[in-house]
Amino acid sequence: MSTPVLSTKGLTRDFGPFRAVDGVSLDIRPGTITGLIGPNGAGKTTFFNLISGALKPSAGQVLLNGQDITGLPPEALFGKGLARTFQIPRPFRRMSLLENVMLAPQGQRGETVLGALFSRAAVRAEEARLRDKAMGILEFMTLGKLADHPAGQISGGQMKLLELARALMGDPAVILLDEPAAGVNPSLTRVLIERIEELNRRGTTFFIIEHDMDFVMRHCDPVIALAEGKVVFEGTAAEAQTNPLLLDAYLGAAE
Amino acid sequence: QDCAVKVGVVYPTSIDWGKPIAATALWVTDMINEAGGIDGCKFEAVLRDDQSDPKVGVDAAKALVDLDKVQLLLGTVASGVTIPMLTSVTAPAGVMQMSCCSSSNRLTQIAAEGTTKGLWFRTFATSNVQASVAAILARDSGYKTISILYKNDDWGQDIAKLAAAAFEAAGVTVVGSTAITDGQPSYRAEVTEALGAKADAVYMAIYPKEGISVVREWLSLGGTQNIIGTNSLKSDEFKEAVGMRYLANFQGTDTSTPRTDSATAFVDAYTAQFGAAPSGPGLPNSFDAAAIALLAYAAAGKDAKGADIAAKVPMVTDPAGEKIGGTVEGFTKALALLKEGKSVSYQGGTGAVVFDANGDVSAPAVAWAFGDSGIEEKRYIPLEEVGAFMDSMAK
Amino acid sequence: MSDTVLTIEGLEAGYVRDLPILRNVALTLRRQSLTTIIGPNGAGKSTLIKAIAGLVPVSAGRIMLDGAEITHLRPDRMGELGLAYVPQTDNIFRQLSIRENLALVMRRMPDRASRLQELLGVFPALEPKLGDRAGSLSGGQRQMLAVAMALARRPRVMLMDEPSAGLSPKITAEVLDLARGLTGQGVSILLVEQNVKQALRVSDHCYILAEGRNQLDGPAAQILSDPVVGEIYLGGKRVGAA
Amino acid sequence: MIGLISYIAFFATMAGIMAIAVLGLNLQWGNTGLFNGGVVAFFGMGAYGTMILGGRPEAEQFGGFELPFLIAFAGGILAAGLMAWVVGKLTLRLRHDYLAIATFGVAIAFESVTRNAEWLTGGAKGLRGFPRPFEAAIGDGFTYGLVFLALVLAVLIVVYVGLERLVRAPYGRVLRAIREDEVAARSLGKDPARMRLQAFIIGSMIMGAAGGLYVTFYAFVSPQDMAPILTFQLWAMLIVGGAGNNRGAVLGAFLIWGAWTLSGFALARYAPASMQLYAGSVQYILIGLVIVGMLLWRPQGLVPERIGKTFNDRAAKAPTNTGAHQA
Amino acid sequence: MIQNLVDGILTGSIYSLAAIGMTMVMHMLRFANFSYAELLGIGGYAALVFDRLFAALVPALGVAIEPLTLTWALVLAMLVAMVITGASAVLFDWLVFKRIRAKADALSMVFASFGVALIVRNVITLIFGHKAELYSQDIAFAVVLSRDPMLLVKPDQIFTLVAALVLMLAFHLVLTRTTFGYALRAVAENPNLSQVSGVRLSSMVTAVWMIGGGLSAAAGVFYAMTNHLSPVMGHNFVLPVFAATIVGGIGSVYGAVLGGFIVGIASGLALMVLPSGYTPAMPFVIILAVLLVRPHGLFGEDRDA
Ligand SMILES: Nc1ncnc2c1ncn2[C@@H]1O[C@H](COP(=O)(O)OP(=O)(O)OP(=O)(O)O)[C@@H](O)[C@H]1O
Ligand SMILES: Nc1ncnc2c1ncn2[C@@H]1O[C@H](COP(=O)(O)OP(=O)(O)OP(=O)(O)O)[C@@H](O)[C@H]1O
Ligand SMILES: CC(C)C[C@H](N)C(=O)O
Ligand SMILES: [Mg+2]
Ligand SMILES: [Mg+2]
Repeated sequence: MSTPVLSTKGLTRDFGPFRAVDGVSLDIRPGTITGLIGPNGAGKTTFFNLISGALKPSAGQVLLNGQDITGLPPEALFGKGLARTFQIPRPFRRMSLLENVMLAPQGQRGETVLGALFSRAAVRAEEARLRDKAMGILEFMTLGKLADHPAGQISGGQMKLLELARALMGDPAVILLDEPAAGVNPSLTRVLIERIEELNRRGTTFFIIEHDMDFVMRHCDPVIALAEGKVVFEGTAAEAQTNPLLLDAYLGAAE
Repeated sequence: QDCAVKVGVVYPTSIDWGKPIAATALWVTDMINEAGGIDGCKFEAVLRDDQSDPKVGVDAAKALVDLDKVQLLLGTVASGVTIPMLTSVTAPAGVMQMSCCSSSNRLTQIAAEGTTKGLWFRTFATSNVQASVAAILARDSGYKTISILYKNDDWGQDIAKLAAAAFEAAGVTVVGSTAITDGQPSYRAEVTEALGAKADAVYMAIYPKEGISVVREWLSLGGTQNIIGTNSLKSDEFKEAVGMRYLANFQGTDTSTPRTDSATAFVDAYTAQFGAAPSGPGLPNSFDAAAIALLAYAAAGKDAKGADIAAKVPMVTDPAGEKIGGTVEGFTKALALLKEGKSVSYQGGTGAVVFDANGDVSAPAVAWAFGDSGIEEKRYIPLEEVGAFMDSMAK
Repeated sequence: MSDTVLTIEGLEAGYVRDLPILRNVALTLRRQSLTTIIGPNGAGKSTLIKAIAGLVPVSAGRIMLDGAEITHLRPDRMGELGLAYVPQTDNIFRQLSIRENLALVMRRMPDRASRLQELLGVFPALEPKLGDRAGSLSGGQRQMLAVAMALARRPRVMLMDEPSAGLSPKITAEVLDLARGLTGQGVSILLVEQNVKQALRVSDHCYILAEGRNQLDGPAAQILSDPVVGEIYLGGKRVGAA
Repeated sequence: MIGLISYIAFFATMAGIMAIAVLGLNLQWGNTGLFNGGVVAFFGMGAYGTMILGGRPEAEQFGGFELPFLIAFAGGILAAGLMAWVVGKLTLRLRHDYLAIATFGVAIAFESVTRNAEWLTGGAKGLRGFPRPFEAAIGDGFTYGLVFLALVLAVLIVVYVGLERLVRAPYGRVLRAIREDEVAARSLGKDPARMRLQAFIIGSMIMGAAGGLYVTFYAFVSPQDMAPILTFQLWAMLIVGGAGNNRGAVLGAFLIWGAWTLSGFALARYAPASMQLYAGSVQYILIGLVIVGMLLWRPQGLVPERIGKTFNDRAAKAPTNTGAHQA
Repeated sequence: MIQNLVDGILTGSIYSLAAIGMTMVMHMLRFANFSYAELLGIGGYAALVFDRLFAALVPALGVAIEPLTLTWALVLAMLVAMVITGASAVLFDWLVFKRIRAKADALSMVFASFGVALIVRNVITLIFGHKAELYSQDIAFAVVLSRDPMLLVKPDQIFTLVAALVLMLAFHLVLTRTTFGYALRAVAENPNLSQVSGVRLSSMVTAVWMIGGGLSAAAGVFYAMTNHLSPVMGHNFVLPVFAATIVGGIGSVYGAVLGGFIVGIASGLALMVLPSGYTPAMPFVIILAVLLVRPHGLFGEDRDA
């Protein structure tokens, strides 16, 4: 078995007396699409926040490709190839969709003062390239027509798509997606999945929180379940579906 | 006759004590016009507000000089505004500038360097005189210790320093010196600090605006009523707001004139004109500045340049000339004499003004007090006594 | 009393003047029915709901609630008329505690204490968090609170904008069942959902909106089984993407 | 005629100096969302720095190094940048009104120092004496006014072009993203602390440059120049002109300064004599009405921020064609 | 030392009073309102007019309530002034802020408020002149609380302090214990959502302006009782009141009161550590220090969280 691309050791986070994430140790193998499920309030988003540096853990460790990244700020992690999306979208509201997406790539030459002032030709070329790529991604997300639209003035579902578009633009090695399908039209969800699988085939690792069980069953392997901050299940999607604990607390009788 | 000769007037009319200063200048203009004006024309005072903001003051001066083509500019009060007006607008353009009130020593220095080309005058004595008088008063009142409260601006910092030296020279120990920065909602802390020194008396070099707060606070906390104040507190507003019964031991200082009637005449005329006695700082000075400058202008003729007007100033303030007062009759007479090429000795609100080479005036002094009928002069301190005191300080 | 509780005719509405998002939209909500609106992202579903709730200016057309026109009514008056609305985003007050959120919407209700207990019975997950700031809730917990706030005033008509987004399958099912159950208690519900299949299973009627216009409507079961609709809107098969 | 030109040149010089400062502010607020309530401190630092380095020596007074103008000017700008670095390190993690009041405090403290630290700043009486560049050669008359205006405009153009390049480039995009949502920007690998500090320093140095030109022009600076009203005037220019847009910033500077001076001018000229003494109050009321009226009329500013305008020409974008939801 | 501390608290109580209103106005309407402090001036002058009127109509009202300089006439005048000031605040909102709020961001509001402040202040000047005005010519002498260490206080100030504390408690309870308070906070956070939750926006806005106006009128009257009235008094208050609000954290009533005391005490103690010329800077240094430790003020919340 290959070394895990991402792993956590005893990751814990307290909010006052409340322990939202409780000693989670996990390994994410490279090249997988790992699903993370669990009841509302189980600590999934908090767990993502801990990995991506948005929150500092109360205890435990996060390793990226074997390197300890615990407590590193998010901006440092993105540079190391770890991207994440937000469950509740955070668009740059007074910027166009295109700008939102073009922002993502790391180390752009035009992002330094000197580059912006003096390497005009190089920056222009770089921009042209990024623009094409960004437009491609937006088109793919059915957002092409809105490329020049302020991101604060699009629908809730479109914001989720934009969130994903930004993450894809950076070509990260590992992408954490927090409920990418929630609020997205089912037809479009299919498109997204195709894209995710395609990227996955090319080597990108996905770690996805999702409540849409269709999605999880068909595309995630392995599946991890969190409840009350602890890992309660690790296995294949099929196993998850029949796990009595999950059936009771998460899937409910309806499924 | 439809012709008008424009004169620039820049004073801070949007500031409480600035308004009467400006009003006084306009009043003088009217009087001189009534007395005959200039070469059969009238002076037209173009008044601009400087908001006590250097940018605004300089802009106003620039507009007056460039667009209205004035050759004479009266203004302004705050030295911090007067200086850039002088150095970047009037002096380069060859326009004469006379201020009622700017008292910064720096202006003397600038004039001495020659930057002002002899175009600069002011009717306000530098603060030395008042500081010396304050020390004389403190000594003669038998105060052993004194606490200083001063306005934290150019003028206040300067006078506080001069006064401290003067007090020490007079054998009065300065036990504390506290800056009062304007625009504060409360001066309680400053007053408490000054009270802590438990001095026999307090010296206040502040304006009525803060003065009312400071003195009321001072008194309410049991501070001594032995107060010596500068001319800036010569204000009915101050007197009324503090109350006569607390001001019995208040002694004011001011520059003055050899005991002539001209100062009293000014007070009477002002009261008749505006319905209230002159209160607030710089009013007689504003009167005199306008009168001297406009008489000199009239003497120089309506096509005169700034330098020509400045050249006529000594003719207006010639101690050997015929004495004329600051009334319409006085001005009529003065205009006639000046036209004949004779010089006059203008006797104004601050007395017989004489400028030195730097455009500064020196003046004898008075001690004044608040009385039921207004401001009362208590004691006249001749130039010699002030001078002797200053010499004694210099050792 | 007529059979329809909410009628929309020729509705034109949008966020900025002269740029309508909705064009000539018509819709009827039958009494005690559960009607679902579906459509692509950006179709105008939320805009429609907001227009009904009085939050988006209407430039043409009419909205009638029980025969009375409510087209330009202030949003805060809607509650008194028995209309409740669960927004898609920003649907709770983060700085207020859970208890305060609920107390706010129930502030004119005489039986608010007992009503609170009823609501907690529906969403037991909120009970331990009553005193917490709502901003600290997880995504799904927020959604529960938002639905609870709308339910609190026992509305006659409920507008729900993707109430199930972010909810676990179990809670989603519960919320949809709850909605279904409410219709039995006299409430009429207009639902917007992307969780199409589950929603349509409990719905009576379905409208499809695209590009701000009515595309299709019909009984939910029929829409659910329509192969073309399934392909285009229900994720059956992919059509026409770039 | 000459008088009119001379006055217009003077007006343009002042407005130009302010426009420079407004551009600096626009980088901070319009693009980065930093609510700097202490603009005057950075302006002042540039002014005092330039004056201390370039001014003439005086007794009991630090400074007066008589350095050549360009060096003194650069020194003033650097001083402003240095102060921005310190202030930025301390305060930039604050947001909105909190940052505004903290920086405002810095400006009050700065004013206090200029008013009281006599050995350094001359105290309330200010600092004076600055041989203006080329003055010896040209004299201080009409021509000099034009030459100085040219200098100011040259600086304005350099700053404008430089800033346009910065904000149109990906650099500006990052700043705006941080302004919009810091958390999201961080998750995309942008370092808000560093970028904010950078923008704050650059903006402050530009304000310092404006201050340096200002003292050079007047050859005098005192605490009276450090009053908070300047911060307010500059902000008003930015808001009326249109935050986020450099052209708006410059336009706003000329308009507001024009309104400020014109209202004084108009009152002097047209108001009845009895009103003259109330001119100050009336002028402030007029200015207040102009600002409120402008904001009521065009709350986004005269030239609002253009969303989506980036480095390359818009036209280069390929025509879009989306079909997924065309049923 | 003790005296400076006590002075600071007493002076601070006026800031506190004004800051309670300010913090609510700022929190709910989400902008730094520079015209707020001008309401102190409106209140102060309105009370002056009515004080004279009442005292002239019913001379019996003109006697002071020992040991304060406060007269019954002034008490009544203050109540009237509170209503008038609240109403003028509502009027400004209706004329200016409401219209800008509909179209623009908070910063436009900030500058509109600056414009409004200029207008209000100068209109007061045009009406009442630059002169200082007093409710009572009498100087209220401080009473000696203790001789060693020397401790002096003015009864009026104690009264103001008690009033500030009582009002603080009342408003805090209103905000945290009543649904009216929840509604105010809800509007502050999300106006749209509060509307659909059945809150009438315009009445909340009116309410908050009436409260803010009323409180600042009271602060203005209390201030003028211990100091004096002048058209620029609002202007002089802008900074300390802002500072108090910010230190306390926008939206927190406790914070506002504590902030007022902190600013007052900082000014009071400044002289012990700094030369007197630097005192105006002192409160801001304190603010800076507080914000470095607590970036959202003592009791403030992060709006983005
Ligand atoms: N900042 C915070 N302060 C206090 N409690 C918090 C905070 N953030 C999260 N929590 C609590 O931690 C628990 C886990 O929250 P989290 O957002 O991680 O859940 P989740 O698994 O993502 O749920 P969902 O599926 O509903 O999004 C919840 O009970 C939540 O209330
Ligand atoms: N606040 C806004 N200002 C301006 N335009 C907006 C705003 N919100 C949405 N829009 C526009 O209205 C269109 C319809 O948005 P709406 O939110 O109604 O879509 P929706 O059908 O609810 O989509 P979703 O399923 O993604 O929530 C969007 O494409 C967007 O361009
Ligand atoms: C006494 C004042 C009228 C003097 C004035 N403040 C000045 O700066 O010179
Ligand atoms: Mg979550
Ligand atoms: Mg929607």
